[in-house]
Amino acid sequence: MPHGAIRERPLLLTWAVLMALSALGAFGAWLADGGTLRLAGLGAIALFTLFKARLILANYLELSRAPGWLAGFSVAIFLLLAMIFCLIALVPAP
Amino acid sequence: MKYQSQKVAAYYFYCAMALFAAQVTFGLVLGYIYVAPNFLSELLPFNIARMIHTNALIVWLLLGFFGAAYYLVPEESETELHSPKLAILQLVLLMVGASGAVVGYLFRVHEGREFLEQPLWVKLGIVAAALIFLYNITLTVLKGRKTAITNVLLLGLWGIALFFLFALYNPANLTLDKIYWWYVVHIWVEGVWELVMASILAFMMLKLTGVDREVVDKWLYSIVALALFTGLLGTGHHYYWIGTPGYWQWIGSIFSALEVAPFFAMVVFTFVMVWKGRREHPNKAALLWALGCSTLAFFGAGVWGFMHTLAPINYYTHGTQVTAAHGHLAFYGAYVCLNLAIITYAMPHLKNRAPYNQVLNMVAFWLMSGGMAFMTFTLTFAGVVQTHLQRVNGEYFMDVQDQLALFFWMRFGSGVAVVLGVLLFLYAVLMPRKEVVTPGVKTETVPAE
Amino acid sequence: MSEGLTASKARNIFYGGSLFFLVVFGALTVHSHFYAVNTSTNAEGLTDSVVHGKRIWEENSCINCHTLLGEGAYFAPELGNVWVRYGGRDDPEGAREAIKLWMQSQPSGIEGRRQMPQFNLTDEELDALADFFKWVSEIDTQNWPPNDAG
Amino acid sequence: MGDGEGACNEAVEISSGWGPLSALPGDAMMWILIISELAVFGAALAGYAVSRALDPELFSASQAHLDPFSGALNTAILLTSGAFAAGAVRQARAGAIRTTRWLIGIAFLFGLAFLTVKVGEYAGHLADGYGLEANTFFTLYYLVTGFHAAHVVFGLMILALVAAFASEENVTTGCAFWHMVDLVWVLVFAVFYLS
Repeated sequence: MPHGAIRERPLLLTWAVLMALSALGAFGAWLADGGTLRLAGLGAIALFTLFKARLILANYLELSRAPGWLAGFSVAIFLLLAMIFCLIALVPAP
Repeated sequence: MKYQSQKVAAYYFYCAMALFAAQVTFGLVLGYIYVAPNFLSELLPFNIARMIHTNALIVWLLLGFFGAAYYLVPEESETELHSPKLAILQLVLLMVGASGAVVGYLFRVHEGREFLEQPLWVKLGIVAAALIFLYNITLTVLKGRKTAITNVLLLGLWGIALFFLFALYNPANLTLDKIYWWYVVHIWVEGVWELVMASILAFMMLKLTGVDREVVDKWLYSIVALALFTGLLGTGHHYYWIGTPGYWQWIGSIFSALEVAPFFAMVVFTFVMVWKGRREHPNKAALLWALGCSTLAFFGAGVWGFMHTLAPINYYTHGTQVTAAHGHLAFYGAYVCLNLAIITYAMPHLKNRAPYNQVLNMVAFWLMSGGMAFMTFTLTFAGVVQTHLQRVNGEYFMDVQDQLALFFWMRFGSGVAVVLGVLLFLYAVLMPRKEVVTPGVKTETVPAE
Repeated sequence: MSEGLTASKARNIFYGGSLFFLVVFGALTVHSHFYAVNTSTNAEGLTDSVVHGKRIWEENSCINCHTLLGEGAYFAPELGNVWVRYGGRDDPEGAREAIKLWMQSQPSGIEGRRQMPQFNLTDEELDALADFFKWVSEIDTQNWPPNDAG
Repeated sequence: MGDGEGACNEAVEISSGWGPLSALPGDAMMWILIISELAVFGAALAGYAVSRALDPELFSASQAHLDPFSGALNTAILLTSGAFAAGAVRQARAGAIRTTRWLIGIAFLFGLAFLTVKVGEYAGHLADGYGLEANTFFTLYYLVTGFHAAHVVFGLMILALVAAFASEENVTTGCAFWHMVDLVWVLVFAVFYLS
């Protein structure tokens, strides 16, 4: 990471949160593998993935400067993830 | 017309319109054979007439593109053509090849791949003509002003020539034959021709609406980017059932579903430009054709293409009248309307008189487009019924065809309307009422072109 | 300076993006080419007679009435599976004879029926054409067409 | 291009020329590419979900052959690479060309690491006999991740290009493509490896 300037800090923070969300996603996958908490696990994966996508869009791609577009992309990704994970939840692997 | 050498475009447009008339005439004959199968069955069998129908279409559209390029490149580049003589030589070559091919077909001289039936000498003639054209146009562009329109147009025209080279490669293995055959057919009509289409439309929007060039350029690049980003891998929708790997069903379905995007963008582009435009251009007919072009291309190529492009659907509809429906409206909307638009726009300039007789031309538009739309509907219904009877119920082809007779009668009727529309168009463009011309008056009505 | 370059950047992204898709398409074509040669078609069965049959198919412009693997005109039946439809899998000789007989008896001349021209092919040419149909019917077409009707 | 009429017009007019796309940071044309790519990958992932619903047994059995650790590792690698690329954009904006180039270089190396891991995974699957045509799951897996990997390769070339011609605009545009590759991977990872 570049050092010194203040504006760099959100970037470092973004990165750290992204890493944390990835780890949490792996935890979600572990939950989704089992029986009782399967739905919670799937929901967690979808939710953390949506957060990650939003972080990348807002901070890496700098859409925080274009809130309308950020909202549009977020909705599209939300709908996609909702569709995929609902299908996965509805049709469990035997 | 600002540059003398633009005049060569007129000869291209005349030849294009002559072939257009031939194309629809043979189309009408084919439509009649569908309902009266014994008609001319010895003298002009269906396969021969169809070769002339499809080949004449391709050649006249290309002639129209060449003419459009010779018309708009000098104006865009702000310089005379490199060599009008070469342009004439190229036209002669193409017309000798085209008429030679047609006469040859009537005497059963041809090769055998669909749309590429031209004998080898004609193919080589086409290559030679293409080389002359590219040489001529490229040098013109290089010596003059470079614009986004000429840039995209040139790329499209180079692409047409390069991908035509695959027409010369005919492997003995049928699957390979088909793979590379689509390199010509698909990448032409759903790839590089779209570049030509977008650039000609952009030129017309610039002239007809007076919108800033900056804005037009951006639309142009966005549209052609969408066209190639989706269209190249969209070739996959032809690679479902010809002996190619199964993954094409995924690639083809996804990318060709998105092929609607550039056509939709073209609709938005043309309508937004007209809406925003500051200029009241007197050539209303040209504007009508341009708007009709983007709209009908969106329906024919975009919507009707999407209808049967997903692999699980195409599995049942592949090779039925659904394809014929899509093919007719797509070619008409995207490329026939485009050429008629630029011809309608350019002819008054080329003949140096004000664009009048527009009412007849606009009636021709509605007659032709209405006929085409009705033909598309009848063929679509025929195709859906055929799909069910033949592909689902497993009834035999000819039994199914007999049950479709009513649709084929209606299709023939719509064909009559189209031919009448074409005749009216030719009359409106070529035989204007003499008394409207006011000799000696400067007829350049459009400022700042 | 930067704004004047906007158009050239748009052009570069258009070129770059298109080139990327072209390269991907080319790579997939190469894969499909070898798949066709090695997997989906019978390369060893591509005898002189089959090649001759394909040439006859082309010389007579059959594609402008029929379809072959769904491509062509839609005026006459699909022929990619004509071999199967004529029972060639169980009785190759019977199917061959039936195809030849059909070709020889055209045109039917029946009023109101679509007419197929008489192509005056020799016996050897008819055999080659039948060999071509047999070879095409063995291409792995991902189970297309859905049924024997074609 | 860019000469002739382009150069003599006001910047204001040009920025308005992109319509709603003008609001996006960076190059509008790149955003058209990004949106197209998201549509393509979105459609492919949706297709995956439908196919999986039609044959959950096959998908679950095949999915067991993927190594979630490699996927997670690659996620971390790519996101880190993205962070360096984002840093490069900020440095370029501040006019620090040298730092910009260093950061792009590091992002580039992480990209190479991603490809190394990915190729290792492919080699493993192929050695186990799971190729492109093995079954629907693996066809989709190879198509989606392979197409993504092709973007990584293409993105690396773009990074190299914008490091060489490191104007603020170029860096922003090039890194936008790289972030799109990041974003797509996050979705691909969740669908193929985690669920």
